[in-house]
Parts: sequence; structure tokens; C-alpha cells
Amino acid sequence: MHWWLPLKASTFAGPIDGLFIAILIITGIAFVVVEAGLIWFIVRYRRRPGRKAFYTHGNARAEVIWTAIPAVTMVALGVISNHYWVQIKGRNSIPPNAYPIAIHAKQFEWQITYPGPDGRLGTADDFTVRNQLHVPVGQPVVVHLSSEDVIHSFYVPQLRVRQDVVPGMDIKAWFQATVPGDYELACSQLCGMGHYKMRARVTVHTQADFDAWMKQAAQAGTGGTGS
Amino acid sequence: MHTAQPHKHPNYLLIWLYLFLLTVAELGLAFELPISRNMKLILLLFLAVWKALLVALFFMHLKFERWNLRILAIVPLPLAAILILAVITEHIW
Amino acid sequence: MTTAAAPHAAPHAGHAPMGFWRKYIFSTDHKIIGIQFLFVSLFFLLVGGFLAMQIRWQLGFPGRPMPGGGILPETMAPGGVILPEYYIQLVTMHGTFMVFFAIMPLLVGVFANFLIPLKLGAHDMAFPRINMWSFWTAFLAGMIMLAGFFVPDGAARAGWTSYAPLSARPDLSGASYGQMLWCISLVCLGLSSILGSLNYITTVINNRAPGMTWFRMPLSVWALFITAILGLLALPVLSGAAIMLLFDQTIGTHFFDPAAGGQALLWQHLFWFFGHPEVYILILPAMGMVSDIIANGSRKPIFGYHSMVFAIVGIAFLGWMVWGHHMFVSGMNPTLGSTFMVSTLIIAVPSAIKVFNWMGTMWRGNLHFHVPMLNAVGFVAMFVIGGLSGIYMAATPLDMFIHDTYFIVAHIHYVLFGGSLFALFGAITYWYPKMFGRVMSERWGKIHFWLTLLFYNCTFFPMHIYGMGGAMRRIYDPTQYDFLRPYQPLNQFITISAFLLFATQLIFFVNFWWSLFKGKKAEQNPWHDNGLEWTLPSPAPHGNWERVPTVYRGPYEFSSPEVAEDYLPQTRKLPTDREPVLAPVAGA
Amino acid sequence: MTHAAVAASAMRPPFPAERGVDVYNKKLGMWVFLGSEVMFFTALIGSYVILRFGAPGPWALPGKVLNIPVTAFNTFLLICSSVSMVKAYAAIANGDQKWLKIWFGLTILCGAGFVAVQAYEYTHLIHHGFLPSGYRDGSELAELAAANPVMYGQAVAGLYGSTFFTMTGFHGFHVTCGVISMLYLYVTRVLPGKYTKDDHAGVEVVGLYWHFVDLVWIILFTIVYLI
Repeated sequence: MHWWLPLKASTFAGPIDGLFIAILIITGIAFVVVEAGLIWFIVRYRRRPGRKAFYTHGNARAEVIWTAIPAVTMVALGVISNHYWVQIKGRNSIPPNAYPIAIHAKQFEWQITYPGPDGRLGTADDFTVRNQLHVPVGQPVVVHLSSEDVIHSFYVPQLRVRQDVVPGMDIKAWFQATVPGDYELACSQLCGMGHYKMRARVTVHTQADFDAWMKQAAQAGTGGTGS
Repeated sequence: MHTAQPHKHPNYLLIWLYLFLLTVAELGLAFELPISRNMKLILLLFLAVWKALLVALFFMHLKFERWNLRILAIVPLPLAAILILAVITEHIW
Repeated sequence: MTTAAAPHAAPHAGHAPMGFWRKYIFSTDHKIIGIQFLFVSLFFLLVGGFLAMQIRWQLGFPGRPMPGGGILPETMAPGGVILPEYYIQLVTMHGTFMVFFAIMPLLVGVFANFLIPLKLGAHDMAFPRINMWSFWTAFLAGMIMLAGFFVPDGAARAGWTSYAPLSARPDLSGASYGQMLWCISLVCLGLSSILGSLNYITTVINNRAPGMTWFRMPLSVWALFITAILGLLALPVLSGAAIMLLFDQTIGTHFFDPAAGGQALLWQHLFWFFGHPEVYILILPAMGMVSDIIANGSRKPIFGYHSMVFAIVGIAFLGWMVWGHHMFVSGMNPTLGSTFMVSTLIIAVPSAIKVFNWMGTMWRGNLHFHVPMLNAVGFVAMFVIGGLSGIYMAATPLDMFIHDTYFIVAHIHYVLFGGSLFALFGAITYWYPKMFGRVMSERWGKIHFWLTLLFYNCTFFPMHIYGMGGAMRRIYDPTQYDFLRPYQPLNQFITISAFLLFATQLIFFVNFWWSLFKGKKAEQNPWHDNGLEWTLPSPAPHGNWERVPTVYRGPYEFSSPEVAEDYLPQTRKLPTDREPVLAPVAGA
Repeated sequence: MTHAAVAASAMRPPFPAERGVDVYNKKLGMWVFLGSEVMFFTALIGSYVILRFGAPGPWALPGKVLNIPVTAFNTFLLICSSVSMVKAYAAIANGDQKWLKIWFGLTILCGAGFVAVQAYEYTHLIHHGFLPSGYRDGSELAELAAANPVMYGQAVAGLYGSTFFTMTGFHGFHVTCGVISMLYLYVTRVLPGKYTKDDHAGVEVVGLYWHFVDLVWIILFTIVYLI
């Protein structure tokens, strides 16, 4: 096991892990201040016979300070987060050259439709594969998510991408893988008793490998997965 | 054990007449008229709110209560508005 | 005049002696109702904990027969091996019981009932009979929920959030009657909460003793009052949504059925519009009671009383505008996501104010570490972790990664267990003398606290790491995934810690029951506190006061230079105090 | 004074701590309760607004499925009952027992009439094929809708039935509860003449509830039947 975030395998990993570390630093400081303060007070001001506590109802200046600091920090954090949020999920965030893949989720499998050699969905050379997601590295990919029955969630930890798949809605999510390799696609929204095994294998190929796979899979028609 | 704030009772029958006439106006609007659908919608909602206000202010005596009870009575309304408006934006983005 | 103008206690003020049934079962006395809630919700706490142990067994040792699991029926755990369908029931019912039938009634049902009239100097609630119905409706709701395990197909299986359409379609979830019972139970619970809340609100507004002005109310009462408003306005939304869900399951409506034009996200919006205020229902009373206990334990006035009150109000108000942060990746309008992110981050500010003011209260105090104080400080220390980990989820891009992982599980348990439950252990110990006339064992209280603190952190802190690794929630068997398999030793560590944590809680239960019969007899004011309830004998008699006490000051005048002792009861009249000016009464 | 009355008066502090909202407990309690009722109907009406706003097809035109004249008559009944309720309250505020009995009785009659007409409306609608799940297959309405899919909102018939029956059903349930509690008060308190010029909290409190139910109907009538 590892004690840290998973492998960074997409362009989202930079901003997301960066935010994680930024928040870790901010909350780390707050955590140390509060816990160390508590321990210090517990030791320093523990009960002693004959002593009376300092009688005060508060201090306006101190309270303004510890209201203002969190407020400013939070607003700054909000502004930074929103910058990346718009890039990741914003209305116009999907790159126009993104490679389209349609994913249809149902209890308890992922049906993944590839555009075939012509690179366009909805044409005759589309073919569908169960539980096998192949994407090229270094190329934005847009997944068109639809669901047959209940809400599922498209989640690949290493790619830092997650999007719920909601029946009755046509949702698009995009990502750009940066490291070739084998990953796992997990359903992360409770979708019934088979939820735990609703997984698919994600293979990030180099462009050449991807083209070769595409050619072979398109001929086989079902992806030739053997699954 | 009960002492209501003494206030002059308004003419309730007059308010009843108002409500009756507004209802008739609403019914008239429901039929085919040479106005746009949105216009009709706004007019109908306006009449409904008017009627609701008449009931709340006079029949429920809100007009004669102290300000803090009136606040108590309208607290849920902004919350209701927040819910409906926020969820409706789902469909217009 | 050194002794207070002590109002005389009324053993049976104006009440004829009553039989057992009227006195203890169908009682209208707010204290008995509070105690009824206490027993019932402690039972559900135990049930919820028991379910959690089964979940932990399965996660730590997937596919291995559970010790003692052989007594479960074949449909749940044949030979003690938990089935996936039973596992989802466990997850669903653990959340449901803990949130709706343990923490919420413990905080609101028990302490709003017990404390509000006692701390405000009222004889009882404004509507004692409605109060009784509130308890019995909640009891009925709990029994209906529990019945879920005994119907064909078992209990509800769609998670405690019951996301539609999974929850709306028995053919997809596999749970037919269980899911319906879930809805019916929550409608009952909603009714119970509304009845309770309207009682609390009316009592706080109308039934305060002379001199008990708004800003002389203890923070616990403030918090319970604001909580009551949240409950009053939030629970009906849940009831409405649960009714729609029930209709979808039974009479064929299509609210959440996308095939007929219904909207799956509508359920989430309605649920979280209720659900986020609910989150504050589960923490605000704890914050209020912790404020009382910390001021007492520090022997100091609370630091910044007014900003504490405004922080409570601020949290409650903002709580209505943040529900969308549960839905960042649900396919919701992303612009709405930005709005919800900002409001969510802002809500950290009043929470920070509260934490710093508690520390300010302890600063230069004379700290008495009795069991309630230990638990209250434990609350602050743990709530900080829970609060800070919330910031990770509030940042939308990061939430995309950690949403629905064990990071969330860690967060919610830091807030609800580390927060609410620690506060509750403190509060139960603190007001136990006034409830039962006996004191809980100090030594076992301390042992329980330290062991809980240790095992609690061993259980829940590693979940942050597990979640950072990408582990999804509600997964029956994590070894299905290659990337989760290396975490199995960590999972086993969590599981063993959880078992020890559960065993530690048994100390509390034994202490509770043992002290009920064998505990040391309590004095009138064992903690040397200022509140009105401590002017009554322990246990407080039926009807509370014969003559309503008069209040001369706020509740936190500890270590006042005006008196020799380090506390100054609210009812004690100093030569400089003036009699309160009384307003004319409306409809006395 | 009875023993219970002594006990009850001992339950209340002699004076409130400060000037609050200046209303007695029962009335304040009813207002607070009505606050929760607003939120309950928000959930139902809000869902209707949201579902209709996002519906995949046009809603049935007003008057095509629902019988507007019958409901208009019902609206009229409810408005009448509201005015008779407030007249009953005004009567007892002047100590007038006779008119209290008359107006209060009229309110109950109008309320019961409303429930009866709604029961008639429901049976009529169900007979014609309008169900919570939509238009019943093979019914008169289903045939009309098949001939005129736009006018009868065939695509969203399921939503129409769901929201219509839930909203009006729960309103009807509230009216029924109101009628039962008014009947109870009528028999136990109004007829024996227990309300006086100074003590008529029950009339005012049940009146508040009744007017609220009327108010909800005013909104429902407009948005369900006329829009």
C-alpha cells in the first residue's frame, strides 16, 4: 500500500493534487495551532487550589482577527478552486478535439462504445465492448455517460476523474491521460448489490498502440476482448 | 385566559367579495384569450398571490399582529424560494 | 444576603400523585420524556454500533465467516459469511439508525426536552401532551425502521441517502417492503420532529422566567432553539420527499423515474435541502452543550458570548444554502456548483469562531478535568479535525477526486462521532445527576474517555489515508480491486480498532446502568454551576419549581470578582442587582 | 376552577421574561406549525414546478383532463368556509354565542362539502382513466390522448398524474383533518357554549389552520388547474 495519493496519470492530477497539498498546509497549520493550544492550555491552566480563573467576557479585537483570517483564507481558496473547477467541469471546458467514447452503465457493467476508425460516434463502424476502456495517452477524451437503470458513477482514481452517471441525463466528462498503463474504472455510487464488482479495466495506450488496438478491435467487432 | 389584541374587525364580507371576483377573473383567464401564454401565466400568478395575501393579512390577521410574529410567518418563504430557484437553474444552463 | 433567593422546589406542585403508566410511560413531564428518549436512542445507538461491527468484519476479513454470525438467517449470512445484499442493508441501516434514531434524538429529543424548561425556569414545555406524542411517534418510527430486518427481502438497500431511482424501484434494489418501511418510518420521524420542534420554539419564546432575557439564555438553549427551527423547517421537506418516494414504490407515480419524465436529481436536491440543515441539527446542540461544559470546567465566563450566539445563527442560516456541495459530481449545473462551493467555504468561518472562542474560554482558566470537561475538550479536538477535513470536500475540483471515498466516511465520523458523540458522553455525564439523582462513576468515565479517544482515532484516522488512495464507499469486498488490495492490512487494523472501540463503549453502557442503581447519591449542584436547573434537588421533581425563579444575570459568571466562590448562580441576587422589568403578559 | 385548570395555570410563569411576540402559546404554536406546513407544501409544489419546468414534453392544456367548473365551485366553497370561519371568530370575540354556532357550523358544512366534491372529482377522474401513474391503457382518456398527444400532454402524463394526485391529495387530507378537528371542537366546546368573549383560543387557532389550508388551495387551484 502507499500512504499518499495514487499515481498521477492525467492532466487533472496537477491542479487537484496541488489543491490537496495547499489545503493540507492550511488545515495543517490550523490543526497544529488548535491542538497545540489545547494541550498548552490543558497543562498550563490546570486546576490549582486557591487560584481563581481570569475573569473576562471576551476580547473584540482577538475575535475580529480570528474571524477575518479564516474568512480571507476561505474566499481565496474558493477563487482558486473555482478557476480549476471551470477548467475541469465548466460549461465550455471540453476541448473541441476530444476523442469521443460513449459509456452506457447498467447494473452491473460498463458498456463502452468506441467511434471506430472514423473517430465519430453514431456511425456504422461504432463497436461496443464490455468493461474495457481503452484510451490514447496525451489526447483529451470525452466520455458520453448514460445509464440504463440507476445512478452509477464513473471513477478512475489515477486519472482523478469522477462523474455520476444519471439515468435520464446525458452527461459528458473529459480527461487527458498522461501516463500509459493499466488502471481500474470503479463504480463509486451505490447502485445495488453488485455495486462492488462493477469494475472495468482502463488501458491507457500510447497513440501507436491505441491505433493498433483500434484497428484490431474494430475488425473483431466486439473488441476481441475475450471477456 | 385569552386576550386578543383589540382591533377593529375589517369587513370580512367585502374581502370575501374580493376573493370571489378575483377567482372569477382567474377563471376568465384560463380560457382562450388573445394574450401570450407567458402573459397569462404572470397574470394568473399575480392574482393567486393577491388572493393568498388577502387571506393571510385579513383572515389570519397578520395585518394586525406585531412585527415579530409577521417575521415568524415569513421565515420559511425565502427558503422555499431558494430551493425552487436553485433547482430550476438545472434546466436553464 | 449570601444564599440565593432560592425558589422552593415543588415535589408535586399542583399535581395529584399519578400511577406508574401516567408517570413513566405516557408521561407529559418533559424530564420523563427526555429520559424516555435517552433510553430508546441509547438502544438504537447500540443497534447502529452492532451493524457497524458487522460492516467492519466484512471489510477487514471479506468472505470469512463472522464469529457468532451463524445465528443470522440464510438470506443474510449463510454460515456467518455476509452476503452482498445483506452488506448493503447493513450500510444503509447503520447510517439511518445512527443519524435519525441515535444522534438526532440523543441531542434534540433528550436534551432539548430535558434542558429547555429547566434552564429557562419553566414548569414544563408549552404543550406537554404534544410532547408526549412526539416521543411516541419517534418510538413508532424506530420500530418501523427496525421491522425492516424482519420482512421478506430484508431492510432498505439504497444507502441512508436512498438515492432514487435505486430506492424507487424494488426490481432494481431488490428490497421491496424494506424500502417502503424506510419511507414510512421517516415520515413518522418527521412528524415527531415537527411536534417536538414547535414545542421547543414556543417554550423558548414564551415561557422564560422573569429576567431570563434572550441574551441571558445559556448557549445550550440557544443552540437547541436554533436547532428546533432547523428541524421544524427541514424535516417536512424530507417527509414530503419520502412520501413521493413511497408513492413511486407503491402507487406507480413517476417523480423520480426518468423513463416517464421524472428527475433522478430531484430526489437528491430535496434530500440534501433537508440533509444539510440536518447536519447542523446533529452538531449545533452538541456545540451548545459543550460551551456550557467548557465554561464550567474552565471556571471562566464563555469567551465572546454574543459572537457565539451569532455564530450559531450564522451556521444555521448558511446551512440552507450549501446543500449542493453533496452533489458536485452528480451532474448538477457546474455554475450552481461554484455558488455552493463559496457558501460552503464561508460556513467554515462561524465554525472557526466557535473553536477559537472555546480556546479563549480555556485560556487563563482554572481547568477542572471532570469527565464532562474531558469529553468536551475531546469534542473540540476532534471536531477540529472533522471541520478541517470538510474543507477538502468543499473545494470542488478536489471533491471530484475524494467524493464518495473513505475520506468522506472519515470526515462524517469525525464530526458525528468525534463531535456529537463525545459531546453527548460529556452531556449525559454532566446532567445525569439532575436526571436520576445519582452520579456516574468518575473513574470509569475517565477510563472510557481515554480508551475511546485512542481507539476512535485508530479507527477513523486511517480512513483518510484509505480514502486518499481512492477507496470507494459502500464496497462489499474491496479486494475485488487491484489498487485496493494492498490496503487490506490497513483495513484489518481499522477493523480491530473498531472492535475495541465498540467494546469500550460497553464500559459507558455498564457505567450508565450501574450508576442508575448503585451510583453515588448526587448533591443539588455537583458541578458548582450557575444554571437554573441546579437550584432544584437531584433528581428534579415533577413540575420543577413551585414558584418560578427570578434571573439576575447570564449563565457564565464563573470566578466573578464580586463573590468569594468561583461561581455565581443566575438566581442569586446581589445588592447591586435590580429586579427585572416585566412585560405585560399576553393571554396569561 | 377545576384541579386541572389550577395545574395548568401553575405551569406558566406569571410573566414572560421580556416582550416576545405577544401571543399566547397555542396561537404561537399554530403559527410555528404552519411554518413547517409551508415547507411540506414547498416540497410537493416545488417538485411539481421543477418537474413541469424540466418536463420532456408539453403539459396537458387546462380543462382537458380536469373538470374546471367543478373545481371552481369547490374553490368557491372553500373561500366561503374561510369567511364563515373568520365571522365565527369575530362573533365570539364580541361574545355572540348564537352567531358563533351558526358561522362555525357553516364552516364545517362547507369544508365537508369540499371533501365530498373532491371525492367525486377523484372517482370521476379515475373512472375516465386518469391515475397517479398517468392515463390508464385503454381508457377514454388514453384514446383521446393518443389522438391529440400535445393537447393532452401524452408524453408527460405520468408526471401530470403523479403531481396532481399528490398535491391535491395531501391538500384534501389537510382539509379532512381540519373538518374532523372542527367537528370535535363544535361538539365538545361550541355547542355547550364553552367559548366566551375572553376565552376563545380554540376558535382562533383552528381558524388559523383553516385559513392556511384555504391559502394553499388558492395557490394549488391556480397552478394545477388553470396554468
